[in-house]
Amino acid sequence: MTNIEVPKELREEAKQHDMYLHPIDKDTYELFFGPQHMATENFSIILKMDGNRIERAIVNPGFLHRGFEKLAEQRPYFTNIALILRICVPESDVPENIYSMAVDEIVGWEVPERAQWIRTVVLEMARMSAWMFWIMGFGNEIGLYTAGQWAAAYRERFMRLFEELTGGRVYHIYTVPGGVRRDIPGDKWLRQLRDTVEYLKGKMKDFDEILFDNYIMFERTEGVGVMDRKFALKHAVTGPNLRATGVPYDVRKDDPYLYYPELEFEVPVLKEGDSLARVLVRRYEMEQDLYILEQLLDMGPPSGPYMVKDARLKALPRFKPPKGDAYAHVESTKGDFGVYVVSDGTHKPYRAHFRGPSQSHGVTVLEELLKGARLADVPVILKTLDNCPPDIDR
Amino acid sequence: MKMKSVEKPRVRVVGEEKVKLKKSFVKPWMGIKYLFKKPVTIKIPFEKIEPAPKYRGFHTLNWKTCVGCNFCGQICPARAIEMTWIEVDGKMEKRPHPKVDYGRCTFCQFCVDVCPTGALGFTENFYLTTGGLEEDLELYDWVPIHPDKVRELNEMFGDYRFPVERIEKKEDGTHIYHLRDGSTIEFKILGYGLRPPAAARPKPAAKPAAKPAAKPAEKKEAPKPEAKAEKPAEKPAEKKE
Amino acid sequence: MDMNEKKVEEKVENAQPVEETRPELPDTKEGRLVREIVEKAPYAEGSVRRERRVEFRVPAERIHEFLELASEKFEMLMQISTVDWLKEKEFELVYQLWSVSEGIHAFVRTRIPRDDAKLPTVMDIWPVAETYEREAHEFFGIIFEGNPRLGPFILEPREYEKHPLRKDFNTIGYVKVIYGEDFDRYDESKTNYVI
Amino acid sequence: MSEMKEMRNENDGVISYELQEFKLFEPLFKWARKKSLWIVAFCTGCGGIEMPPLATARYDFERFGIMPNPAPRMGDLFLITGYVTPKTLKRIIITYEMMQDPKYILAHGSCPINGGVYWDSYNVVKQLDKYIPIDVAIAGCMPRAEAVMDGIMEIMRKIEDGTADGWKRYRENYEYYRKNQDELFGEGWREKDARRWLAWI
Repeated sequence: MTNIEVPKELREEAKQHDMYLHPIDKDTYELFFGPQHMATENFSIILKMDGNRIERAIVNPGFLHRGFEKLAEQRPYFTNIALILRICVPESDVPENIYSMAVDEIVGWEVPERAQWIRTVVLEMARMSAWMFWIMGFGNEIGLYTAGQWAAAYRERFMRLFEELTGGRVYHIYTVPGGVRRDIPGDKWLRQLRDTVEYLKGKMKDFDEILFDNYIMFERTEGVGVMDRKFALKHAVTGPNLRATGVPYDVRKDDPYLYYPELEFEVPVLKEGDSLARVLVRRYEMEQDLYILEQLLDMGPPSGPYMVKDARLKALPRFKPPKGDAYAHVESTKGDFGVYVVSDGTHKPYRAHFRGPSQSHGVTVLEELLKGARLADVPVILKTLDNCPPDIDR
Repeated sequence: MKMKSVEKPRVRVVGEEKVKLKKSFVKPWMGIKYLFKKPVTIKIPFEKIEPAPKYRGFHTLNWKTCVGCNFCGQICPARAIEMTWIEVDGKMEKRPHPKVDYGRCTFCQFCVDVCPTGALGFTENFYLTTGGLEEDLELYDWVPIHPDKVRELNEMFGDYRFPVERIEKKEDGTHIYHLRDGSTIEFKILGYGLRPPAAARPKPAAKPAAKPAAKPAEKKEAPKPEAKAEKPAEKPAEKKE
Repeated sequence: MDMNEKKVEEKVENAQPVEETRPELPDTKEGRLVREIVEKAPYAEGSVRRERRVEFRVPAERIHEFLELASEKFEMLMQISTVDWLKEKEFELVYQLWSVSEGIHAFVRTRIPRDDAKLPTVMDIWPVAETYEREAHEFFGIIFEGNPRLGPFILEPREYEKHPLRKDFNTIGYVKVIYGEDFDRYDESKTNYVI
Repeated sequence: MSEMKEMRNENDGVISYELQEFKLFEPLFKWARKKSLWIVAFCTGCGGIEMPPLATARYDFERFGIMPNPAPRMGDLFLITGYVTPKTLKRIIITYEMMQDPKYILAHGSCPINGGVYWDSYNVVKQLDKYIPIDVAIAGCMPRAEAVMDGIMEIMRKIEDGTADGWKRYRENYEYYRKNQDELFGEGWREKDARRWLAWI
């Protein structure tokens, strides 16, 4: 069905169009990486190759663009929760939470303690499940499938906990402005969470053995995709990628939100800035997240309501916050995830602009890091940057 | 947001000495011990796992208590819900009922949260698998049925499938739901929208007040996209309650 | 939207005394930072929003100069948010800056007319601005002079020409044109909705 | 839809898909097709996140001989895992046409059926079955992994029945699908766009 003879003039035109040239007589050639590729997940990179080296990479996003920001302007405030969480699929609680935090700030709501506690737990659980997802992707890219198989199975434990808490498996639609939608289902759930945390703590050693201590992992990542501190700051690199270059910036530490000021944890920092450092920083943060969850469980959920009391909430579709704007951000596993919400006093947000960490990681940083890299390093760099295409497209 | 002040630094920055690892040839072999562990696989056709209690699945609707206020339709992010005028056994229901389109629904269940009488609910059912033809896809658009019936079917079959097997449509708008246990629910869809449909207007003698307003209102509704068309429509619902 | 104008004016009035009589700024790290920057750049109005949030208003023609100055304190450019104030016929650009050393988030606001939306690029200060500017150009049609890669980025050329995030872009009308009138498979009049 | 039916009637009995010589072995072929569904590894939306649990230890669809495979030429099953933007749809159509017959499509969730939560988005295709044929659709947003498994079982059942005929429909009504595709992307999009990605076009 696709046997279309290419006319000569089209070939001529293609030659003039240097981006899509396929010359055979030269050493350089074009390679299309994605969107139909396991590592890129709906994201395409046009690689200009010279033999096995990449001369230049051009990122071509947009396969997931749904126009969230336009759609958010067309829906009421609460309804938007069901929409915007699709921006970041592996940890869908992050967009929910930042949006809710921004709206809370505009309205001036004091979120009840219990809701804050639940939100913190949900965010940490989301981080853990996203780490598991990342291990799976990363393990598969460097050929260590066993770790990926384990991680995907452990992630299911968190999925189950989420299901019981929120009623949804991947899309939880749980955090709303003013609190959360449901209360904790009971002590049994807390016990299950503690069991899961204990279980995963035991499994961290196995992950170390099979993936993070692995000779193969070191060989594949050491010295690949190096960036320095200055480059990282200029390119707005955040999250573990920034901490791997020696900048101890963590939103939970520097702009604390929810329950984080009361929690104790360590922020890992390495100086090398290569893929290995990024992997090791992530590994350490995983342990810290389990530690945070343990602390939260030790504190126990504070008593009180889980939703703010406000007469305006009776007419939910027509809930109108006052005029104003707010920026809220949290630390996701990928980096600093933020949102800027502008309210003009009507029942729909005037503008909600999301700042996904991959907007910088996935475009300019990736293009720079891929220069001079080998073809086999592309998945490694993509996965250690933890690029998430929906952040870019939205 | 309430910001608690931090008296002492609870967050520490740790460097290489804690984070760095040493590469090893030997350690990866330790994974072999997993060969002797029990697999985590759920062997799906033979085994099954229950969805969590209160998993957000398909809707149910108690037709008796539904007041047709359209709150569900308003909160729906996908506009999957539309109010439907229904005739059961030759008698028109007094208020319209929501019709849910699973080609739109995102299963957020905000509609259930805002339902003032609790008529709209949800079950844990989540299986709905059909072919891709137009007539198969009609199953995705239904007026939810009574929760007790769904629960009965769940107990009977022990799985979480969609309670309706086939929807039979007739020329005059009669819909027949063929449920999984062989029983049928028959009703007639008269029209859509908040106002009673034109065809059925002579019938409801119970609503003389709405009669004169109905015809012009329907015409007005189309060009007006927003608030103005809504407000007059909502008020009668509240009064009824 | 006139209400909003009033609000802006109020804010400006609030901000001006701050500028003249310095003690109005709170004696916190935020206040000190704002004072330091406003001393160097007297054309900007600075104010403290709350803990760890500060705000600057800068005229569009001096935005590059100001951002260059601010980049000493604010190392990272997190985002360039564009707000389309249709009734005022203006685009508001909010440069979201983050200071890693101080832990302060700054909104740098500037307004440009809607029909002649041009700004100098800040790629030379923060290379990452390239992405943000491409995005703002694509969705709003703002031209950043000096950015070489403006053009279709996320969208395809057909949507790119429409600049879909502008407020005067009629989404539902466009959807009906592109995907057919029958995009409601079970098509009925559904006008009584909030959405 | 009516056009489609007319076309089908015209073509009835004209195209035959089974080789007459091997008619006897047809049940064997069906069984073999059913038991070795290779998936084209092209995750097109949010649903891609349920693929890893399905492919790995927890649900493990390799038990049924299902395997993700990057090469479309070897693929049998195309999973449309969620909403489809026009930019992706172009790639999907090209990939789908590259696959060998017989080929099957499983559409996940609300979005391919009627637009889902993106019903008013300017960049999401509303009804996928206008552009490529769907064999099995499953409800959910997102569908649970078990529901996807159920959809795959349904495809297997349909292959055995011989009712999984999306690829036949695509051949018979190629004009109809081609017309819709051209309406969406503009005439000559294959020559203009696809030649960039595929050197041999």
